[in-house]
Amino acid sequence: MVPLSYYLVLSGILFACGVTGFLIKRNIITIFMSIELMLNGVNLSFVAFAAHWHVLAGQVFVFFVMVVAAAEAAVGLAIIIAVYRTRETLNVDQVNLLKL
Amino acid sequence: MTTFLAQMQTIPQGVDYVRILPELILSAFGIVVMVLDPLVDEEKSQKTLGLIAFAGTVVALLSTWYAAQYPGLAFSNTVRVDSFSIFFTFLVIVIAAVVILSSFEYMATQRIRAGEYYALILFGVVGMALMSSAIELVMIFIGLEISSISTYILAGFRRNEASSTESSLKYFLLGSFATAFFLYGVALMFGATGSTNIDVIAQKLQSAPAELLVYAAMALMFVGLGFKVAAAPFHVWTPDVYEGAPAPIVGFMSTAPKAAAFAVLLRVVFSINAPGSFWFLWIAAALSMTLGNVSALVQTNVKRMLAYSSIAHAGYLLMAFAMTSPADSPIGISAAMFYTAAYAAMNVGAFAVVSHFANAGERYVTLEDYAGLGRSSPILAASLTIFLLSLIGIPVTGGFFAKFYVFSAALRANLIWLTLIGVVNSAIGAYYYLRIIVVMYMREARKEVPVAPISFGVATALTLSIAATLYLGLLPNRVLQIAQHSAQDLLIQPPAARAAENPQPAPGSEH
Amino acid sequence: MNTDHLSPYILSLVTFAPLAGALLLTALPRRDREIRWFSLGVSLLTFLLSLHLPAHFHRGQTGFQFEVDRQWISTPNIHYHIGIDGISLWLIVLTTFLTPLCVLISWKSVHDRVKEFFILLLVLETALIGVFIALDLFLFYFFWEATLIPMALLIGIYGHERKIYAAVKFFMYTMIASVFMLAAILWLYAQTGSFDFVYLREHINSVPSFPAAAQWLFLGFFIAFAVKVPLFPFHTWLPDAHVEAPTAGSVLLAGVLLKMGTYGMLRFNLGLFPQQARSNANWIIILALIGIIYGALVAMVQPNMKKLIAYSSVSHLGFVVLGIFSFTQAGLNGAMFVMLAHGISTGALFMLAGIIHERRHTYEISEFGGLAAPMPVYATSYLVIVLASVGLPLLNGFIGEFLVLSGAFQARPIYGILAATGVIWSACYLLWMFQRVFYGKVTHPVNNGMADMLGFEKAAVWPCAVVALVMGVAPILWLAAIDPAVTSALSPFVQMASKVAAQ
Amino acid sequence: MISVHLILFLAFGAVCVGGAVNLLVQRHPINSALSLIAVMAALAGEYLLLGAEFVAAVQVIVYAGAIMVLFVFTIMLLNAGEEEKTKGSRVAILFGVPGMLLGSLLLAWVVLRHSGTEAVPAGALPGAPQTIGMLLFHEFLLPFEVTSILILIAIMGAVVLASKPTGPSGGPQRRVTD
Amino acid sequence: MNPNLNLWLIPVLPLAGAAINGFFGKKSSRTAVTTVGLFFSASAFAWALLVAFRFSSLALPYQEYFAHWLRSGSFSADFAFYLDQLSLVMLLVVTGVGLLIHIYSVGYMWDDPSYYRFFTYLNLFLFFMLNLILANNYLLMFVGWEGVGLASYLLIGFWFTKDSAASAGKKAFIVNRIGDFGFLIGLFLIIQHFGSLNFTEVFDKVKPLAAENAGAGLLTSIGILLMIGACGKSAQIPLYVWLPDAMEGPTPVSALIHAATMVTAGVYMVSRSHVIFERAPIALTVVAIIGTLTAIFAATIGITQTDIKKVLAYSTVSQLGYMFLACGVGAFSAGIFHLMTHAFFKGLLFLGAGSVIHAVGGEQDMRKMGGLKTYIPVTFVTMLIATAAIAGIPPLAGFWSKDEILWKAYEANPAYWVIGAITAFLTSFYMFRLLFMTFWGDYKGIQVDDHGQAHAAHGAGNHGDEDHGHGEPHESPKVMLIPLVILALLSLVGGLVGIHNGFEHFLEPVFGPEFPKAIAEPGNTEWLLMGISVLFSFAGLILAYVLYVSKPYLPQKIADSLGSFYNAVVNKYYVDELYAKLFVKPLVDGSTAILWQGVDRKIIDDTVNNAADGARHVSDEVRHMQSGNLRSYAGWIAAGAAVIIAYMVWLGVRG
Repeated sequence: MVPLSYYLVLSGILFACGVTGFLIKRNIITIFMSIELMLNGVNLSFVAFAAHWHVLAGQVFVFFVMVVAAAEAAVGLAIIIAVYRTRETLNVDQVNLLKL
Repeated sequence: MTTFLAQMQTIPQGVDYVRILPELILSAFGIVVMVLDPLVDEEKSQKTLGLIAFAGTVVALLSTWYAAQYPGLAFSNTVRVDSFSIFFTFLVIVIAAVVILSSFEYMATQRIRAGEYYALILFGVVGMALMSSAIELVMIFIGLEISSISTYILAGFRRNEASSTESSLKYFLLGSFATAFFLYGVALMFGATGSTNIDVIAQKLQSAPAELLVYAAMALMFVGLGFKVAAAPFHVWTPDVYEGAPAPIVGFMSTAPKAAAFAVLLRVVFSINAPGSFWFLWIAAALSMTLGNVSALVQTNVKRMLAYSSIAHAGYLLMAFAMTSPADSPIGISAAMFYTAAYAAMNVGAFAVVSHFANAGERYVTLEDYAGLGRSSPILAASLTIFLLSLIGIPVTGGFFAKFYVFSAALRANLIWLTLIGVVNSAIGAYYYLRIIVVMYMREARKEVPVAPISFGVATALTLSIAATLYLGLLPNRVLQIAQHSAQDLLIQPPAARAAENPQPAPGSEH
Repeated sequence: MNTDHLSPYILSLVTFAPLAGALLLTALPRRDREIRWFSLGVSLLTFLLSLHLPAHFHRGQTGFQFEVDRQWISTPNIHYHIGIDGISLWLIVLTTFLTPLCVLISWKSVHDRVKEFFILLLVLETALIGVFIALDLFLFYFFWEATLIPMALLIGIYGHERKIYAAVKFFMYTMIASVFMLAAILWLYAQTGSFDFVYLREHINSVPSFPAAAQWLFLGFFIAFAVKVPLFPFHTWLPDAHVEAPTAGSVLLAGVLLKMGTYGMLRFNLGLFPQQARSNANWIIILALIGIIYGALVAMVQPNMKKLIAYSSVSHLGFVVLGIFSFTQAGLNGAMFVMLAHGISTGALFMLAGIIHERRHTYEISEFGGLAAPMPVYATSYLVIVLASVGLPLLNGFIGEFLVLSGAFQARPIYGILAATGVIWSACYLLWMFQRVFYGKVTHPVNNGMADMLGFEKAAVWPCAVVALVMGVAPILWLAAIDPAVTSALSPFVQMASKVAAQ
Repeated sequence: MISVHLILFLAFGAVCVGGAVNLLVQRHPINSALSLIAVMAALAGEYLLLGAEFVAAVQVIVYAGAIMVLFVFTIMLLNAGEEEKTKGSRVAILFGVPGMLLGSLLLAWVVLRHSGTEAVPAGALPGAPQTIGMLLFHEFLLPFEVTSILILIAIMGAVVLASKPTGPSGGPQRRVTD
Repeated sequence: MNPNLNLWLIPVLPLAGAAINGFFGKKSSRTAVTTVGLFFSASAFAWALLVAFRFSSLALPYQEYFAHWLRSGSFSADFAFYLDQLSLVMLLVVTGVGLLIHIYSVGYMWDDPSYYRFFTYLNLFLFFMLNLILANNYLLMFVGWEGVGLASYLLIGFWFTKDSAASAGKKAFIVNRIGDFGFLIGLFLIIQHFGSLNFTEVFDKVKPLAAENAGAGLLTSIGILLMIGACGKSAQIPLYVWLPDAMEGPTPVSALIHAATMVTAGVYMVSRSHVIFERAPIALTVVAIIGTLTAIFAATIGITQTDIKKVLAYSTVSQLGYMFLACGVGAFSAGIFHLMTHAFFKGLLFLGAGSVIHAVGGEQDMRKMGGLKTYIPVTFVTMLIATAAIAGIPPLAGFWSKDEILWKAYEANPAYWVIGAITAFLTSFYMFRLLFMTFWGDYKGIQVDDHGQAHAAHGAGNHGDEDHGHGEPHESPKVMLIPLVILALLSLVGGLVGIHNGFEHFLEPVFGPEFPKAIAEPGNTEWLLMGISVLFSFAGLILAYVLYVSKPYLPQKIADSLGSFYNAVVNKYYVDELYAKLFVKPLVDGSTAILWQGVDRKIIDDTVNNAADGARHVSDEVRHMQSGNLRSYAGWIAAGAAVIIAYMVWLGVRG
């Protein structure tokens, strides 16, 4: 028997790691990966809560999140490629043409 | 037997499809445009596809009217068609129609592939329409993602331009970042209530005192939605993204997805009747308008200036949310809805002018370029003036009544300080809008800025926007009544009816 | 001709005739000559229509006349509620009177973007009239703001060197100030559910939260009006706006726009918040007195003719505010009369300044001198208007000033005494200016060749001179309508005073 | 009492956290990507512990498989090298990280307070493909169908953005160098 | 019931003349202008005479309502006229002298290119002056009061190309305005307390009031304020400074406005308000003291002036002082009497001076004249009569009136008498000085060549007229001489109406017999005083003769011995300079430096601009939030999220 809160805390840790990654990583692809990490953290919460409430909607939600993540990945990576084409860098600190 | 019946109930009926008719039609037209793209001649494709897309929006509008005749729940309580959803559906479709019109020429001058462009707009609208009618968080999430992803792509459509791809990237990464927060909020809400259906959540929250988890969930959802509506402190993406994105698309994404996001926010705030949103909204409103206006003061890039202005307007709009007592809620909701509509009218129009004027490669977007426009193209200048005046909030324009309703709603709720901040802000804001007007009429052009003749598409788009702006400024009654009606719909769901509509526990659940 | 049947529509007709004209103008081809004649026709027609008002106005009767009350917007409860009393009656006629003159004075001086100019002028006229007829607070605010744009554009497009600075300054000053009024109006609506001035005037005291908020509401209205007037220390936009504005803009700005402020005080500050008006009167009067003296002294040392006239407006409008907040019959009558007189005489002064600007492209007084010799007709016309402005008896300036001073004196002698020094100052700065411009020898040879007044210029200025004389000789024509309106405006104060006396 | 359940949870959890931290620490994106795959795989294990079989399978196939392959592919395509240590943002360090810490701690506290010690048995809610399928085609029919549009958009977007800039939108490629 | 006299015609007729000449004069011939100008002033005089003939049959005061003017609440002031003995005297003096001066002007101004303008202004002046006299309320009187100021302004600045003339006109108007300020305040006090400005109503309400013997009260305040007004118009200390400057105007103007009529309006106004003054002894004392001081002060300045018109101007100021002295001691009728005789002889003096100036080609400096009696005999004789009259040589007009005043002054306070008598001596001295310097000795003036130019200096164009063609001083045309002669006659006999207090009796219904002393039979004291004052007059004459005819080197010596005091007097005690230093300069400089550049620019505008700049600065700072760096943006979002979470959690914990 594992307390629900363990799952939730694990989920929170993953989410926090994702946020941290977004904040500190320079490579755009890694930053994108951090987002995936955050989504994974959320997914765990869904599944855990689903188990808690005995409501399958939570798992279905995870399914949808995955689909969305897949779509996002396709689009996101395409955008990254487009950025790389015009800027020839993947360092997010150098993608700052638009500012102030 | 009961299981069977329950399953029978969940099988969609014909009327369910009528209720999502606009979405279906838009999707169909989107697919048609997409499929036709490689088939039609490239030279002609721009206009042909645009006209098809425009036709799609027109048909969808008609179907909206048809769908409005059949209010109710559809698809196992995932969407509810009521006047509230119809209002926003109608609004986003109209925005799309005008944006499509104003894009005809832009497509040609920027040499952008039209098929995907129009298809993405149409699909994006499907997402937004679903957002406004969805009462199931899953549905909201999907709608949100459709609208977001299509706008991410649209923002990067000038993919040879570093600014456009950067805009797209920033929008995409930060958007996903915020969506993750929203999603986490949804997860916690699900954890707190055991449901993802807004009606059920609302009912559960009404019956029992809100848990701490609900507060946390609300906070996270606000982050996500606050990002989408560009409210401070989640507004930071707005200027960069708007500056880099293609001008007509800025007109689109500053209004349509925002309107949809506001619809969701309204549902979340008022329908769920979320606890403790008051001060957060108060501060977000005050901060948004102040930051937006103050930052805009020194901008010289018109697109960027209008981006800051959109932050400020989000702030005004949020004032309407900060209602303390339930009795005031309908006033706030209707004010917010009216504001969304008025803002859409004026901002889409303003960006239609901006995109027309920007010319190939969006070369002319700085304040300097606008010098002497009053002479070189009086019609463009006059149109832009009307939109800017509306953004300032001068009478006879929709912007005036929009602010008016919002402020009076705030005052009704006795938010005197917030109102004062609002009115002072609208005075400060007048300065930078005025700067554009001043430059257009009162400065002589220092360099030759070619102004392309106004084509049919732009002319129609401008006419529609001006008509809408003035209509809302002169006869706001009709729209406001609809908004009020919608507000009632949003708020007053008889508990009995709600209970009847409650979804059955998931079939897989064990008892 | 029996025109009684017009009465229900006449106000709307007068108000929107110029707007209709402006809309027609947009459709006209860009033929400047025709556009000028058309605008003149429209504005003259409006003037004639507006004459219906005094002709059919029941002078003895208090309350509003020609009233129309139709719902415009149901939520919020906004009515197209219009009507006039003796106070607004003449301000409307003043507006319609000055507009054709503005068209005339712009006949030659505006040659670029002529169409837009006249469109703006006519739109401005509608907005100005609207301000005076509105009895619904919302409608009032609506027109109030609507005056802003055409005026700012007139200054900004057709003005002189620093036109942009002036236009923006004008716009921002008024805009920032009027949002406070908007806030106050909204509060009133939020608490009572009505924008109706007449309704509010009667029912506002029954709102439980009103006493606590009244002071702030009063200030909210007041600040908007004070900037418009402009009352010291909010006046600095005025000289800039005037100097840069085209002549017609200056005429309407000084002639009518400033009166919107004083009219607002009279109608709303006094009408809705008599108690607060009374308790705030002292500092307001002190500001008005500062304005009178300060404006005059600063006017005296201006090297620029238009700036001088602008500061003189500050001084004159100080009289109006003083009269209003003296809460005496004479004071209010006088304030109204000064408004009208100032509109005529200062409007004419600006036209006259425009006439030499047209010839020399400068307003610097030092650029002139000895003009009376080459331009005798001009000099004489100028003198008549200067004398009217100085407040010479039998010309219009005197009546108003006398009544205001007499009212102020009754309120508190020191007010009257301090304000009466204005009589001296106005003579100083105007006559000194007149001397420097017209007397002595012609110092700049170019001035010798200046043409005297042309036909259209005479047509613009002389009506003002005639009206100035008529107003001075037969003020009764105006006062007959003003007096009862003022009496009813004062009735709450009389009651207050009698209450105080009873205690 | 330490049950197998708990041990498994902790083991998967440790992999998850370790992977996540590794993702942050690694300078080369490919390493980060591999760490992420580890995290996802471990998460699939956690899902199994909770009985969500379908989700676990999808997690492995779609997430760890398809999506991450896409990532790796892109990394390879763009030939992404080691991350440079650029000084970009003070805000992220000064506000962002403390904010993140504060937020996470608060959330953790809330979550702990909320669920306390309530335990979830292993395989608490069996989410078999069939039941999930029933749900998807009944209750969640509309979202499910609408997902197709989402996918469509994604495909279009990928095509539009990633395709070589030729054809109607061609023209000389403009590069910005700063 | 009184017959309708149509009094309104009297002022309106000249107005019509002014209007006709003003609008059509420019294009009309001089003859036409002359006809119009003279016809309307003459008809006003004629109508006034008609009124005078019917005067005895009237119930006095006769009031005539003409039209509504001003109504505000219960207050009203109408175009209505008031006729009693006092206004009749004034009426006749003004229309009569006015007509004469009109006639004179035909000759004097004939060559001026703005001939029509002159007559327009002159007629306009008559209109306002008659309004002032005939008004039945203070406000209408104020109309005339300000109106004559306007006419004065226009006529002083008639030759506007001369800067000094323009400045003098402006100065006159502004100084008058200062007086009007007091007048206005006085009117407000009257309105406040009596609710009306109508003479009858006000006086009816004042009459029951007790005299404010104990201390200053309402009536005293009103009186002093009215006196301030009178000081301005009638050039009394401290507001007399404009009158000498006003001599820049054409000489007929000086005669009409600045000697005979307008400047006496103050005296008329004080007399008209005698009901108030009589009940305000302090105010009366103030009037008397101002009058006395002005009389002697101006007389001393007059001694040293060399400009013929300036001497006359100071003399006018001094004589007006006498009139106020009379009013101040309650002898209103004596004041009015002197007003009338003064109108005759001073008008004559000015016209004579004009004739002299005309003769010598525009020269006004007496040192450049001399020996003119042979050249212009008619002028000389008339001037002689006038000088004698003003010097108080019996039995000429001035003697009677001045003697009357001095006698009344003595009764009030011998000190007044002493100063008055000294003034009489000074008057006699400087007037004969003028006469001797001008007409005796040798002609020291300019000759042929300069002649034309000298004329041109005062604005006249070329001199085609044969009369003016020669270089010798020449007698004026008949049209100028006839008024001189008529006025000389009046100066000779005009005083006779005062014998046996006849004039006083005539005015008695107005001023009443309240002052019983005034009608006492002339006793020994009076004879004695009369003798002394006559003696003083002759002393002045003799002294002047000695200094300026027999021993002309003496004045310079005396002047040298007096040194700085003499300089001070020559420079009019530096009063103009003092005013300039004390008021004008601080006002102009202060307004420029402190108010305009300081308050307006520095404080108000800079505050506003700084606020705007500040906003822009803040804006510049705020937009640095938008660094362009994605991670920063994420940082903001994360921080914002943390704040919201914290807030919401706090909210949740609290309740």
